[in-house]
Amino acid sequence: APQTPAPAATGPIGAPEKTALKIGMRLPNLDTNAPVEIALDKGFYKEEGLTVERVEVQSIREGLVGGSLDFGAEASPDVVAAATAGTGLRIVAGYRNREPFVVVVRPEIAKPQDLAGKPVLLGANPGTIEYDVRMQLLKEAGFDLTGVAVKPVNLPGGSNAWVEQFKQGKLAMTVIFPRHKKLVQGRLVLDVMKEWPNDSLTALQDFVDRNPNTTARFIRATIKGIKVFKDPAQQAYVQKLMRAKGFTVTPLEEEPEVYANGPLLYDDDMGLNAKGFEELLAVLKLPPAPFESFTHLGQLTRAQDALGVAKRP
Amino acid sequence: MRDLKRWAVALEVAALFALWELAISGLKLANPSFVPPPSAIWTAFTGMLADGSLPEHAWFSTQNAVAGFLLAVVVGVPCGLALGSSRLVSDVAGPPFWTAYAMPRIAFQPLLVLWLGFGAAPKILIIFLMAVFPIAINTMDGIRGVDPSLVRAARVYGAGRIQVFLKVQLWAALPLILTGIRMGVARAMVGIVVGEFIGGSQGLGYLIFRRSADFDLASALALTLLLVVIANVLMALVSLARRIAAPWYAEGVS
Amino acid sequence: MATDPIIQIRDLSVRYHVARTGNRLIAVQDVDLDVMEGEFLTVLGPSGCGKTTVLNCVAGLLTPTTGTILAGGRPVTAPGPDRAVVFQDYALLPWRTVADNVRFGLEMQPRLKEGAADRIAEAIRLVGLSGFENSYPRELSGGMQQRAGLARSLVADPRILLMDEPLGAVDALTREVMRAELKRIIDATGKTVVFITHSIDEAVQLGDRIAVFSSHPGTIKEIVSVTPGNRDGLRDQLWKSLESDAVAAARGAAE
Amino acid sequence: MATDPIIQIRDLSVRYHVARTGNRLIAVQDVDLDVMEGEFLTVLGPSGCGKTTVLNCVAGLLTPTTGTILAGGRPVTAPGPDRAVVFQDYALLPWRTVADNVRFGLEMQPRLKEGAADRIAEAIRLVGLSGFENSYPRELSGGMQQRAGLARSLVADPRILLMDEPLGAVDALTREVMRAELKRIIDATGKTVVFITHSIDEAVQLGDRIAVFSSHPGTIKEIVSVTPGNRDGLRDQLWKSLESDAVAAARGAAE
Amino acid sequence: MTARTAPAKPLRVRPSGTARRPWKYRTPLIALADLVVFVALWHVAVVELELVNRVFFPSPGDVAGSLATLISSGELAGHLGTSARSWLIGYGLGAAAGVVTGLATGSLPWANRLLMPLLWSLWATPLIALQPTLTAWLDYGDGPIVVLVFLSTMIPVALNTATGAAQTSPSLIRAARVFGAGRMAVYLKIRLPWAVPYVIGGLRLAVPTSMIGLLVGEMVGSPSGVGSIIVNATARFRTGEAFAAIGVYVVLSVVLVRLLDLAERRAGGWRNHA
Ligand SMILES: Nc1ncnc2c1ncn2[C@@H]1O[C@H](COP(=O)(O)OP(=O)(O)OP(=O)(O)O)[C@@H](O)[C@H]1O
Ligand SMILES: Nc1ncnc2c1ncn2[C@@H]1O[C@H](COP(=O)(O)OP(=O)(O)OP(=O)(O)O)[C@@H](O)[C@H]1O
Ligand SMILES: O=C([O-])O
Ligand SMILES: [Mg+2]
Ligand SMILES: [Mg+2]
Repeated sequence: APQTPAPAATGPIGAPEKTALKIGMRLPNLDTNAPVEIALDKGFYKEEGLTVERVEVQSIREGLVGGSLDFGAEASPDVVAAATAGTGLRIVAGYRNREPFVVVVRPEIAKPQDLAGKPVLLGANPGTIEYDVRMQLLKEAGFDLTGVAVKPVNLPGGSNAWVEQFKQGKLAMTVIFPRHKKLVQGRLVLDVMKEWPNDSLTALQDFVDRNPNTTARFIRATIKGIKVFKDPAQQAYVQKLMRAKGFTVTPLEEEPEVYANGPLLYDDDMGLNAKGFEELLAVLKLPPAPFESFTHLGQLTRAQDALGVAKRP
Repeated sequence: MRDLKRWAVALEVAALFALWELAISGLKLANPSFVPPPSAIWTAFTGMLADGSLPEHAWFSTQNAVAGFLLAVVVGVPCGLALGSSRLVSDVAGPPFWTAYAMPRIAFQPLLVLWLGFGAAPKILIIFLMAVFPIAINTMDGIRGVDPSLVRAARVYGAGRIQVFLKVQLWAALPLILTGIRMGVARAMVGIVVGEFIGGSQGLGYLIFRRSADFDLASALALTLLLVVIANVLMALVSLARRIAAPWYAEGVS
Repeated sequence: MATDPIIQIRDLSVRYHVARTGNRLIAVQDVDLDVMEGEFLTVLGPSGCGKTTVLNCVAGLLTPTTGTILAGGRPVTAPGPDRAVVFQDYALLPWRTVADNVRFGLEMQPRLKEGAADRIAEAIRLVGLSGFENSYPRELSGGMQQRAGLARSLVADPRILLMDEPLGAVDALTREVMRAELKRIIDATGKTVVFITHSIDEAVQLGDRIAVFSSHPGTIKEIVSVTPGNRDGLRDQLWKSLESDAVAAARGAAE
Repeated sequence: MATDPIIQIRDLSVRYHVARTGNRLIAVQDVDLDVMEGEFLTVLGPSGCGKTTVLNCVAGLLTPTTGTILAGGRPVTAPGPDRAVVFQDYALLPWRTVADNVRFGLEMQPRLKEGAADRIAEAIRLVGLSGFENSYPRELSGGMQQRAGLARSLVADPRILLMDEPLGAVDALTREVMRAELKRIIDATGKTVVFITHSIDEAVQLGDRIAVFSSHPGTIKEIVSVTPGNRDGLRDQLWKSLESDAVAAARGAAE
Repeated sequence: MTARTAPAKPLRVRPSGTARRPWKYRTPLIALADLVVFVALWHVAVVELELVNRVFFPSPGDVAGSLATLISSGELAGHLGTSARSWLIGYGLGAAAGVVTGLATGSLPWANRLLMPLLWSLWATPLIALQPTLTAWLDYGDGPIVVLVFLSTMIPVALNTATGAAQTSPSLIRAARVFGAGRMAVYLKIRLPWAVPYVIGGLRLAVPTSMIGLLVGEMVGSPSGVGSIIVNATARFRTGEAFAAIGVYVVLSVVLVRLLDLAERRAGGWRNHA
């Protein structure tokens, strides 16, 4: 159906349309959830006249299309795939804007061949694009697993669980978050940060068109949350808040340089990098899609304008 | 001696936990973060009680479980009655019924999210789906197992089809229906967890996944055990109901 | 008793369709039988000769393949309040007390609503179960259960009592006792009775007339009248008439 | 028969613990009984008087509360190949054919491995079931099933046959036939038999001696010998002896 | 679960004067008609009426096409092989353990008191919640999956077998003892054969539950197996493929249940008159 641009899609942000909102998050860890939790705790959403609930859920796209979620922090390539498939989903703002690829092996693993028959966790199933990307990056980093018969493992739970298993010697190789680098006694065989959009704030195009002010307000409040998260001075506050919300904070993560790995993934304009998408899609061997076909960024611009944050190109 | 028998289960559970504790805390047979000892499970449990999270989540799950279970009884018993008493219904509705029973519910979770979202509705639906089949199947077996001699007697004394059904078949099937309901209670507990697996931010199942994801196995096991305890209490209540509602029926366990 | 027979069976044949084998089985063939009002007719025959089949047709539980049955002059198409049945396995509802089981005999008949309690008490008294009104069937001995079954069949005051080996499941001593009781109770009510048995003694002791069945196909071989004088001779006569059938049934040649 | 008794029961008492009520029940009290080699002893008594309890003690299935039992001069502590039992409900394994059921009677006795096939064929022939070796119990009439049970008990050639109402579950006509057969078969083997029955006729017709039990507590009231001359008088005498107990059992006063 | 006590099916008979010849193929034909109606309704709902979003809910044609692709590419065969191995091991071991546990539980009073509550508790335990713990305990790969299949088979089989063993005719046990059977012989020659129809009933109950156990394991943490097809396909909106994989499980389940039905009819034949 042709989109009729809503009248309030430009200019100063007016009264919110829908005020009770749900945002879906996939990973129950501090780094992913902190901006939203901060915005909730500091009342940034309330200031916008919004009541926000955070929901943990695997099927964010279905939730958005079915109308039980309004926003979701969804894996960017998945949103592109969903947009291309004709679901009406669009990226409305960046969320975690870059992707670290950190892979660690047990000290006794000297060369790729040592992994033959050993459990290896690359955060995805073999045969999936994500798995192949990591294999490709490992190869580029000089640790080529092609032709090595590893035992691929895919474990539920987040990286905290993986690290625990790695530390217990149950995994010979695993992907980890940068913040875990100090936690594990292992050898880093891959440690790069890619300017590939990791999670993006996603919504239905239709929803944004009908709720432009709500969307702009939601993004504005979230940007404020990210700003707090990225402020090193707020570390103690953030960790106390997240602990109270039931998230795990390990003692090592209390070290500022370990903690800093999390906020590092965010940009405080929630902007998007079209080039990063292009590269990501190419690496994932997904059909190329024009940036405009899966984004809907009018409300992001209004929020940025209203806050006066610097807009990256 | 008789008292000893009465407490046998309690003693068994106590002995089991004592051995477990000894093996982990005492003999260090396994890493406690992988196999948490009962003391750690207890600590995790009391911790969750103290911070008030547990009662709130338990309340959410319990409400859904009751709703889904009652729905399963209201739907399952009539379905079983129909399947058991009519050849036609059993021929026509039987195949889809058994196929539905074989459906892997977990594979349809994305669709449930699409249609019902993350609130209570999909959870109630899954609890319903877990509980309804044992109830319906046992009811069906109960109806089919009615002594034909009783049906003949009822007909002789003037009972029509409906009266035979109301005065004989239903009563004769009652013990098995209650057995099915007991099984349904157990499966409803499983349904809580399966349902909350699809997402949300409330409930005991949600808590289990949260704690597992953080590799807090002590808490995850504490919550699982809590569910099992609740299930046993509810099953005991159904058994009690059976003893009251069907005192003529002697359970055939040696 | 110069009136019309209360039960008239004409040309009765019943064939069963055995689902497991797909075969047809002729259970009963060309049975003709009249039973007079107030008569006590015993039916004697070897196992499997079709006695129950005939009784079920009279009760209205089974539709004959061919032939007609009249009860009280009207064709039998279904069970009716004029005919009650006492079953060998008692067929008491296990979830009902004795009194409630007896009540079952009249609760499907609205015309008997009034005075039901009295009728029930009376039937229970008649069979000698007073004091056991609130017992469940499983708490009673076989003989007592059959008394309860009898009370249930009597409570609605049917004209005809159909009894299918009512004493077949109780032990021999109890049977002796029950036989005498049965006779007393039924004489007191004056009902017409069709009484199936395997026991020659029982047939002779209870019956006014005896219908002797034979197998393959199930049909009536002879009908004899019992008089005070011929009882003893009758026993031998009946045994001769049944012996080969009985031996065949016991030896399995007939199965 | 001037030898020692093959079965000696002395001061036998059995008490049951009734789990449901928590009470103890005296089933059998102070029973003394001798059975001679080759004798056919029938045990007669009302339902619940403890006949089965005594038989189970002799079989070694039940341990007496007090008293002793000798079989062949040796104390009974467990079942043994010298004593076989025939059950009222036949107790055939429904998943085995007749021949395999009969084989069951000796497969637990390695010493009888040799010539087993012949023994089985002979036992089946003896009871008149030749031709039915491959039938399943459900395909047989009650009388035939009891023959199979008898063959199973005979196949290992025990000295003592314990029969607990073996004809209690078959119909009256078949019972007549089977009684005669039983007598013939057992006479042919010359075995010692303890035979429980509720039927006065059966007790008199089969027994060399009759042990009459009475209830509350179960104990032996009298032991009478059967001679060709006293058969008829015995029937009346036994009925008088049992009548009050039997009436009580049938009326439920005793339950 | 005094469950599904293989109900005694009485000989089905009726006086032949009152009804037509029974029609042998009636039941399978009705089932086939069911299937046709179902597929037709599904097609109309998705394709003609567009009641559901086809991105999330494929049409029967989409599913058939995806299934053909999965088969011709050999992908299905590979994953099915992995799944079949896990399932066979788990189901086989679960059945064996279930029979042994059930026999003990159904015949020894002390085992009954101790094991019955345990079995019921396991029946009420959400296996999906145990999955992470199992992974931690058992290493990776097929281990946790096999255990999930094992548990979801063992519990219904044990509960059913226990019911059967407990209801073994005491008269048969007495007879066996009279003819010299010891403890072990009573188990092997009496209780086990007696419980066979119940065991089969349990095995039948366990088919869907074990399939679900397999799927839970594969979907939550496995790189291969039919469950992983479902996860990966769902993630990429290849819903036709996901449905095809689900369909494979359902069809296998239904076929296995039917086979056990037939086995039950044969093994339980003696019950008809027993
Ligand atoms: N429902 C049925 N389907 C098929 N055959 C039947 C059915 N009922 C009875 N029969 C057969 O019909 C014949 C007569 O059966 P019926 O029960 O009338 O005999 P009966 O004289 O009452 O025997 P019994 O003395 O053993 O009670 C038998 O061969 C029996 O196997
Ligand atoms: N296992 C048992 N537990 C408790 N009481 C029992 C048990 N077995 C028998 N009794 C009781 O012991 C008494 C004697 O029983 P027994 O079976 O020996 O009598 P019987 O003479 O064989 O009766 P019947 O003629 O009915 O077979 C009865 O009152 C019976 O209820
Ligand atoms: O966890 C389940 O049993 O599905
Ligand atoms: Mg009959
Ligand atoms: Mg007895």
